[in-house]
Amino acid sequence: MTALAWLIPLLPFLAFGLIVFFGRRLPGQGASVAIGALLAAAVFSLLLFFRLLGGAEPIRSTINWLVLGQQPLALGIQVDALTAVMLLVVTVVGSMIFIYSVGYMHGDPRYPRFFAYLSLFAASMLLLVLADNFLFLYVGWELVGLCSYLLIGFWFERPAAARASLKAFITTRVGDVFFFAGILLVFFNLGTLGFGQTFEAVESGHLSGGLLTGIALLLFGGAIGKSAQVPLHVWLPDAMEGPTPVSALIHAATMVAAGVYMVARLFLIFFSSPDHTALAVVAWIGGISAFMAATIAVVQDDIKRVMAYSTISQLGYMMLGLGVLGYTAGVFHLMTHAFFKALLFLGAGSVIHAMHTNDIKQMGGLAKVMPSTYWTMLIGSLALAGIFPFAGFWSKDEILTEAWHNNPPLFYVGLVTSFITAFYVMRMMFYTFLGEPRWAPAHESSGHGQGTVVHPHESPRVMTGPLWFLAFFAAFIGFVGAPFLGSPFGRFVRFGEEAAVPFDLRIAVISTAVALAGMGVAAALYRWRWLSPAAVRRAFQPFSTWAERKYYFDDLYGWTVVRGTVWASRVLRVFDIYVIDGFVNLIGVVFVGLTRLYRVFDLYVVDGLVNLIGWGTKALGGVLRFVQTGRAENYLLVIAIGVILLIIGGLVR
Amino acid sequence: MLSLMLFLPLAGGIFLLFFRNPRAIRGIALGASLLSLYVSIVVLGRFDLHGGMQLLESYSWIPAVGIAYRVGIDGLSLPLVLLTQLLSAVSIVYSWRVDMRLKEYMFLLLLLQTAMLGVFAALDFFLFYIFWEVTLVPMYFLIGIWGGPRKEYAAIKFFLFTLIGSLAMLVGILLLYFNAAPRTFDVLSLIQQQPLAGQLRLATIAFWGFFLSFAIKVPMWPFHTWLPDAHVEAPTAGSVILAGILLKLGTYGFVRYSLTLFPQVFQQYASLIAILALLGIIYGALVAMAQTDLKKLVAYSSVNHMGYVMLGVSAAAFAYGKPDLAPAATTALNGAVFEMIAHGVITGALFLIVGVIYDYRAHTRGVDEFGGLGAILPVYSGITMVAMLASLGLPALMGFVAEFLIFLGSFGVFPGFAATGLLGIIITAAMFLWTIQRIFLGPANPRWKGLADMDTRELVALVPLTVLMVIFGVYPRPLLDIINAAMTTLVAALR
Amino acid sequence: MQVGLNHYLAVSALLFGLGLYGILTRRNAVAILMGIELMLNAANINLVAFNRYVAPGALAGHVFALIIITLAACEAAVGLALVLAVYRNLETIHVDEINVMKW
Amino acid sequence: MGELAAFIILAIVTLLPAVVVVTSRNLVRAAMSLIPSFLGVTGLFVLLQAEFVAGIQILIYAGAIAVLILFVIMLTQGGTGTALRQVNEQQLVGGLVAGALTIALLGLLLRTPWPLVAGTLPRSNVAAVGGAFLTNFILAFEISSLVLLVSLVGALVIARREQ
Repeated sequence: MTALAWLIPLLPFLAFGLIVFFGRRLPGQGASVAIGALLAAAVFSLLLFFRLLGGAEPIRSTINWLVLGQQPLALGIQVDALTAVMLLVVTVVGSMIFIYSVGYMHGDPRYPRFFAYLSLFAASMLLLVLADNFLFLYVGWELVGLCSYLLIGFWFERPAAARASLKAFITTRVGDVFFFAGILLVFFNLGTLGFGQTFEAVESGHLSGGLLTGIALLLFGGAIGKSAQVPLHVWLPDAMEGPTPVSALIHAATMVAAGVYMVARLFLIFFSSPDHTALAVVAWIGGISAFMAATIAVVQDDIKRVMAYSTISQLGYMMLGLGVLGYTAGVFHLMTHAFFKALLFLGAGSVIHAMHTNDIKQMGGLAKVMPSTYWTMLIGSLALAGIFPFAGFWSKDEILTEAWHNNPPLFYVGLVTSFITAFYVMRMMFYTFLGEPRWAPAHESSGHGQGTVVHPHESPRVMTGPLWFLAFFAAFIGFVGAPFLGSPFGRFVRFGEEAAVPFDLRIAVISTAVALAGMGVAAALYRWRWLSPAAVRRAFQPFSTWAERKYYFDDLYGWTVVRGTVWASRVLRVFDIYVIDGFVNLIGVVFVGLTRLYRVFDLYVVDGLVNLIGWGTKALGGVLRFVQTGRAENYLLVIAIGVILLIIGGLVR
Repeated sequence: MLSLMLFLPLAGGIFLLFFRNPRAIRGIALGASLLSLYVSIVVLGRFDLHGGMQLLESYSWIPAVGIAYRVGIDGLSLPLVLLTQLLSAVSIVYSWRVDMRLKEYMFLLLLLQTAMLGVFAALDFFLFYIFWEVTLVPMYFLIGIWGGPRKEYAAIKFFLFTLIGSLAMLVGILLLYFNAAPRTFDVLSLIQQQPLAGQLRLATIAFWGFFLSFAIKVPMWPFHTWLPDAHVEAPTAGSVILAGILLKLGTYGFVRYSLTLFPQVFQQYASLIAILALLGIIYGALVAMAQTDLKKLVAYSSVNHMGYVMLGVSAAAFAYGKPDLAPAATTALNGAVFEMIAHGVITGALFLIVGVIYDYRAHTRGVDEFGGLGAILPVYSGITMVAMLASLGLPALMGFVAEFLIFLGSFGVFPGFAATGLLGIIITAAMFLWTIQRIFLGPANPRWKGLADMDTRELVALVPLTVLMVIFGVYPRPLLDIINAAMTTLVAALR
Repeated sequence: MQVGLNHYLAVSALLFGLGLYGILTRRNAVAILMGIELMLNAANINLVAFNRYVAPGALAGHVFALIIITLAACEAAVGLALVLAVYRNLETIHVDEINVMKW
Repeated sequence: MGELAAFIILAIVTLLPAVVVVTSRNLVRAAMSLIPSFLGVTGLFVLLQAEFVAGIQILIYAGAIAVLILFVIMLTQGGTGTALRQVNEQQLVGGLVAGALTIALLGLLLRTPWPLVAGTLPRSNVAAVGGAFLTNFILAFEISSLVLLVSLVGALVIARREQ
């Protein structure tokens, strides 16, 4: 069985290897290899899922990745309830998206490379989900970040895509640094990276108090980065530059959910921080992100940007769920969201594929032209809004009940957000599918057509197939957690022993009412035109401009971080050249000066001395010359004086 | 066995002097280098993991003064030796198309290879010092003759900088020599008897002497200005070896000599050195970001990476005397040595990559002059992507394992510095990705329309390095066990 | 008062001084020669006096005096020959005018 | 008592002409006064019982050398040029130096305690001197004869007028 678990991440990885080296020559230019690998992984995860459902023990297997000093660092994988669910989500949604992208990416010059990146992404996501220790989690975490970088920047000819991929990687990398710091702190205190040992240490109280909260918050920092929560959410909207299947797979269903999965996986750490401060932080950050992203989504015109902000908002919802001790609620919402958000993205993809534009203001009236896309997206929107039979209703409702019980103010935030969610999703639907077409069909002469010249058509079966598959799940996956069926999901995926909060009809009714109200207002504005959207915008004047300017986060980061680093690097470069190099060259110049000084010193002083002696002797000679008079008697005189001196000398001594 | 490995390249070098036609010269050069590589692999085979210092050879040279030709190898020097062999072979393959004065070029490369192997294998300070100085000469000529426009300035600057350092080291060596009881240069016995353990003042002087020489070589923060100049002007093969191995001489020196011979003094100044290392990390990354010349950018990234190594080493030094920190110190040292190898492989590859674009294709290294090469040179951009991602420490590649271990270790010893070091990761990531973006992404620059992708010569040089990066990234056990055995014994000996 | 050695020494010293004065101040070469002769006589007086008072046993002093006398003769002869030759060549025997040896 | 008087007279006879020799303006008078000085010295020798030496003194000094000097003075315009200044410019200094030297010698000679030995010279000191010459001082005797020969020839060569 464990071999099976190891195979799940390895299969897509092998597919990646194969495609990279033999891309073109593989069947279906690598696509079928990728899809085959992922489908196999899906089958294996189903097998594991049913084994676990049948009450089998969670699988664990480790290898000695490396030995430090005496003690080896054992790293491995584990499959328990949470992992099984995530495996299912990733593989099922993943394969649907793989199949969809065969049609979507048809004819792209770098077609095999796209599937190579997708397989690598699937492999690293599976590794992340299966990890039983911080290191594999972190490795999967970073590799997933890499794949999102590669896939966002897939059409790198477009400078916007290049910048977006860079922005995505750097922002997630900032989050990863906090995550890494958290891991280091754990290793520093416990000397081990495995989750098992960490949980034992937390239970035994060896790791507790402020330190535990610190670790929890640092780890949550990573989650903020990866799941695009408030401070580090700026990269997700720009990530829409990538191809739509990428946005669907990575930026809706799986990768961004990694942050939520990480919080769920390490829930014990968050849970046991003194009086749940960590969980409160998670909840509030989730709440704020949910509300703020929802407000921004309302004013977005690009269909994918709307979806992006909706994802941030829904992720905020999951964090909120987890934060208010709703472990099952959070995970359940994660699963349902994966399905209907992937569906909405793929639908948007097929719309873009047909209309060759993202701007919903240039669409309209597509319902008749693209019926299957319209109906599947309608199901998706209703699920997102949280209307009764659909998946969104059950998971969002559970979160709201948990919030109601544990953190009332957040309940109200949740409620308002669900109202806005319903509003913006319906607004998007009305703009895109209903109302009069704001484009001129191609065959008419485009004399008066005020829209773009385009001929929308329904996407090919290879794209609509997955849409219907996902629509089915978006509709009925909710029942898995339905209370009246004894919430099987709650029993399967739960934290600790106490059961999830019982189903509360009153909250269900309130939330549905709020959702319907939201849709009603949207219909009033866009379908029946009671109010003009411009008037509403003027009414909420200060907030709406904030929302349009995305709460100025981008400009803030642009000014402080980006410009700051570039400025710092330029200053340091100049500093390096002039100061340090200057200093070195200065020493060089000083030494050259010294050598010149020595030459002068040597020339004048030492040489001078020698010449002086020469000159001195000559001068002395000149003086003494006069003594040599040539006259004998002078010499006699000198001799006589000499004798006298000698005598005196002799007498004296 | 070891001496055979040491002097084989030199023998090859001398042998090829007698030939005239370039094909023969290239063949012999490659042959000598590969043969030496083969011998070192045999040495690897013979190497027993927990044997400490092995394959010792000792022939008395100047007995009067206690100098002997002592050579030996252990877990620390073996990986570095293998790295030297690999990079030298790769750079010889890469310089297959050098036509100007090929004979001297190949001779200098082989001489350099012998000198570097000597430094890593020498166990006698005198021999170590000779090899240390000999490494300078060929590199000086490589930069000076085959270099770029400002080659003389760069060559002289490089030479003088390192020379001054090595003079300071000589003072240290002599201090050790004169305080040793039986007056010997033998490193092992010096480590045994710790001659300067008593006098703290002398030990400090000796330590700073060694520090200056190694810090210049590493290069650590204030002494790094020679590196960008040397790299920009050096020929590709020269800068591959300069970055790949010559920088490691400094860090190897720190681990092999400073740490073992002056533990108390090193511990005293460990925090200062850590700060310098951090400066290296953050300063290197930031300045690299502002560079327009690709080679200078990679040079500053080396300053950044060597900053990590020094962070690990200073962490290990700081933990001297505190037994409970021993495991953290071992991890930090493991990380530091692994990073040395990783940096050698990665930056070696990066410089080859720069060479591929610069030497026979675009003849310009301005990062902003490129753009959209991704479409034009797919294979090239693939390999560069892997190398640059490995360099910024992406998991499942070699760089990450090293940085991970360094941070694991140094976080245990001084969390404050390690935390600031983490900041470096973001800046390094930003720097490299921005470079990738400026060169590979964006609209295809028409100017480079006709560029040919990599030819076999470049592929043969680069592919082994890339494969190594991935293998040791996914499963570092084989290399790490060798290093780990050596480091555990070293840290245990330190206590 | 007995005539002692000192008396003779005094006379010879005086004679020697006069001779020296003659040499140092006279311009004429012949006068200088005369001065030299006086000094030699002074020396002889000394020798003979010493012989008489200090070493009467042997006649060393006398022998010496005699040798000095002979040499004085030779010296006078050669000196005067020189003076004649100088006179013939330079038409003057005033010593201060003959400074051919000047530097 | 007579000996002292004789000594004094002889001393005066030696010194006064010497002063004339040294100071006289007239060269011939100087030359002529040279002879009495020599005779005074001969007297002293006689007082010192050195008859042979006295004899030789008269023979060579008074007889030969004085005459020779006169001849040379006569040959070289000596007689006529008496009007010229006979004294050179360093007269004063020369005098002082000569005086100083004399005083120094006197001081030196008179104050040193000579080892006086009482005794008489051999009777006829001519034979003794002759004997001494040919026994103890044979070398000096031969050399002085050689010197005589050389100076004889030299004087002739120098003084000879070339043809």
